[in-house]
Amino acid sequence: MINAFLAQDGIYLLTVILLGLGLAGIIVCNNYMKKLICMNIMQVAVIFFFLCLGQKNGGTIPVAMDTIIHAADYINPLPHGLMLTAIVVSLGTTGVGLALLTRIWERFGTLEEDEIIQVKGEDEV
Amino acid sequence: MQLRRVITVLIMVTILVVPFVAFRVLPEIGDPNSAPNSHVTDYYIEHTISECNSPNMVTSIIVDYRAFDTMFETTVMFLSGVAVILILSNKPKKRDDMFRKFNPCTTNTGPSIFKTVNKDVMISIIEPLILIYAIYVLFHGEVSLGGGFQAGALIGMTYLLDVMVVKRKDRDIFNYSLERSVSVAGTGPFIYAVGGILGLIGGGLFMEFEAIPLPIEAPELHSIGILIVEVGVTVGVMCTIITILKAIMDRVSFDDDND
Amino acid sequence: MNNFPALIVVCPLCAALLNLVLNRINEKLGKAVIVLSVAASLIMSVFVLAQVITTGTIHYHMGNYDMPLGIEFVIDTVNGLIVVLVSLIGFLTLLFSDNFGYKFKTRLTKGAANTVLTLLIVGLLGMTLTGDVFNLYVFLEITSLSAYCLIALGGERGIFSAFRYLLVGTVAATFYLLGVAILYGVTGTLNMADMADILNEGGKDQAMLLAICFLVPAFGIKMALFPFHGWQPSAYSYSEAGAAPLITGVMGKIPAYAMFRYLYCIYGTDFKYFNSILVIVGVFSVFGMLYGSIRAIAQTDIRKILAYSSVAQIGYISLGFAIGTPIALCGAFLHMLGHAFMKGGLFFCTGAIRHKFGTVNIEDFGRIYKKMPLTCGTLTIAALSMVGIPPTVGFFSKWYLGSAAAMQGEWIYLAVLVISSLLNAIYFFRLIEKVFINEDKSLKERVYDEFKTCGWKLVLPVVVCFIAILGLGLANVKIIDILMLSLKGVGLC
Amino acid sequence: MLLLQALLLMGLIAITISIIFGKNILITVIVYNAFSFITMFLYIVMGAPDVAFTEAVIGVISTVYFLMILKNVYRKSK
Repeated sequence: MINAFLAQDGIYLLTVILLGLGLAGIIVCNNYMKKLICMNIMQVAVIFFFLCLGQKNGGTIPVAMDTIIHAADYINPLPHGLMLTAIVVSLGTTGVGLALLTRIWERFGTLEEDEIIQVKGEDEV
Repeated sequence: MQLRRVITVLIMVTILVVPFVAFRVLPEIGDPNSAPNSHVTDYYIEHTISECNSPNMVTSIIVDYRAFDTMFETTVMFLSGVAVILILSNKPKKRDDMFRKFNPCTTNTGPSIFKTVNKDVMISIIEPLILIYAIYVLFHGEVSLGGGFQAGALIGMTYLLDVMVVKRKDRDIFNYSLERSVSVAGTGPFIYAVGGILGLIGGGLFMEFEAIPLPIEAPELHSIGILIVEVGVTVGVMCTIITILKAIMDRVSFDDDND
Repeated sequence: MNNFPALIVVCPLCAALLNLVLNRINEKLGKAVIVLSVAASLIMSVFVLAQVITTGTIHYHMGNYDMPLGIEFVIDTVNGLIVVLVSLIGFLTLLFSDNFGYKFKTRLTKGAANTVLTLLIVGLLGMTLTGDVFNLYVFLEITSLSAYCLIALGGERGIFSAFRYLLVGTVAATFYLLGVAILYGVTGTLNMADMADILNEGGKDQAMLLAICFLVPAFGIKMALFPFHGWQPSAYSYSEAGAAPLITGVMGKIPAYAMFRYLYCIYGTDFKYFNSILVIVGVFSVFGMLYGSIRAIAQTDIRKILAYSSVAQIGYISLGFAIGTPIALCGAFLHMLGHAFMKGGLFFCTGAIRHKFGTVNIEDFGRIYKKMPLTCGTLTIAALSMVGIPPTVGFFSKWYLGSAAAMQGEWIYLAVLVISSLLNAIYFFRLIEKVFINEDKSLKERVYDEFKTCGWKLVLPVVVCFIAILGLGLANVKIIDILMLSLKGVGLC
Repeated sequence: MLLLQALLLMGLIAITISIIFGKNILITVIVYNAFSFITMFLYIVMGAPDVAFTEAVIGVISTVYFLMILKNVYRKSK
């Protein structure tokens, strides 16, 4: 019974909660490093959501063995191929974000949003 | 102030959760005849060995059916390496140390237990193993698990391991300059593009491995195309990771560097 | 000849990848190869456009796998025109960015800046050409990453706005991926044409509504539509001077084209909630037009004026999508073409003035037309075209939008169109008045040794934009016929 | 199998809450490394070994990037 509830919308519910927490983390967190981590968490949530769509009951991992022939026994390989791309893209974005953080740290001396707004406030806005 | 943040988090989560719970829209997890599991993937599963000569379906999808995607994905990797270099290219002004609130490590855990394990001996054992494993993952990518990204990232990790342990003065394995590592990172995706252009030269469309102008029959041509592409991806990912690490290392001053 | 669609994207990509290697051989070799490759892709895109006009839409299957299996490029007259636009402005920006090379000290950073700019062009070209849903996400990422880097090069404030744009842009890309996941979960394919067929069959309205709720904000953030434009003014104004024309002129428009592709080609008009989505997009664009113009009046830094006016102009384009008739869509795409040249031209002039006098504040633009006649000429023509004076392209696109709104009977859209044009008139005529009538501030010229050498690289983009604004204006009937070739059946007829 | 996925997901949610409301940034980065490890384990349970392999390797590398940047940034955060 629990399995039926989980399969129907339990897993989707947990994934969307993780997504919402990641998005909330970006908005709520005061430290820029934590915003970057929450951004990564949000991307992991969407990657997991995409992979959920490809699951099959009783399917093995998508490497073709000659003993098993017909297609119903293998897990859907398409989402896995796409999500490799999404994971490497998230690494690229994190790398660029961290380089920007180093420059912000050298310019403002802090990574806290409110301190930066004060320091930046009087000379720009 | 803490309460305000908790409330905003709860509001955000409910805004996103309500639509998903309200309509039961997505297929039940795992049922074999849901839309994604029945429409296109049966072709991939049945034809992966006969057409692309690679039992690993995920690799055949990445590098053969949707090879165009992965070419631009490797370019994203190269682009992030170049972007890190450009952003960290300025010479930081000598900052007064007022901002650097350096709080010494308070918990003292006694003499360092690492004295017993000699780091340098461990390194000379582990690194060759990881490199051999990376080469295996690269060339065995389409039969068992693995592929270009994993192999490139593994070699990048051996560089990382080496940088962390060996002191900066006497480091000699990966010691070429930032500019050289970025240029090699650029050639990675270019090798990938050459794999596609070979198909053009052979008269077919872009990324068509059957049209590679070599006198071998079709499935073998696919595996040669896949090999060229995997090598390109590995070179691209490896050198980008080394470039980003090297760019960050130049900016970050490790205090214990001079021990 | 039939491989041109792929070569348009792959040729500049290979040049960009090899740029750093070629720079090690010879200082100027890398940049020369890049300029040649973008010029080649410009010529190829003109050929492809000609072929599309004669023979109808082209389907180019990558790797020779037919439609639902592999990735395919779909080229009809709409994105054929946009590809020509992107490669032309990209070519001009590459030449223009040479003048600002003196900021990068070492050979590595100068070569890297050229690589990033070329990869931005490749990302934009790919986004217009692709017919695959996940491929659009990968090109979206390439465009965003190179945009973050180019904005971060614009000095200290550029770093801060680049980081804000990175956070918001990644949220947009994640929302886009979520929308694609929902659509994939319901249809099973990633090909736009195949997905459209499946969606039009079944009663999947709830899933489509859920997906569009994630897709419209994602594209809204990427194209800086009204409620999602928070990152845009500081990002556009502090971006690197050499790449500003491409970023402001074209980078905001391609997600608008992608939204059109989703709303009209995948969802189609028989989607149950189609009209309500159009109304929502209409409300966003109406507020955007008013807000952008009002905020632009209050600025003194010319780049901030142009950034806020971009928010208003993107409102015009999404207004065309909101009205929905083929005429409105043609007006929107004509405005997209025209605005790219107008905004690009204005930023070319801003870059030229900043290069020569080093100032960006419009207060001290007094009587610079004597020293820079060509730049001020293009500045005036672009300002007139933004306001919508007849011979220029701005007037005709607003004319088509207005007539379509009148035919559909949406008087609010027509009224806001007129009010926003008047608001545009206020701050653009103020700009012209500062340039021509204000007393001379006798600005001293910034003497740079590189300044004397690259004269034609400053002049050519400015002149081409001048000719393009007038040429598009006079030839707008021809362009509308070309657009109508593939937009006839689309939208609410 | 689904139950295991659900439990791991709840673990991830708990880690995310601790990251949002945590005080010390160094601990947040280390907990983020645990997050990427559990994600890798989740992909294995879902039957996606390729993705798990990539997530493991890239999780390690991104954590090392974070730690290197954190080296000269102080640790306390509100």
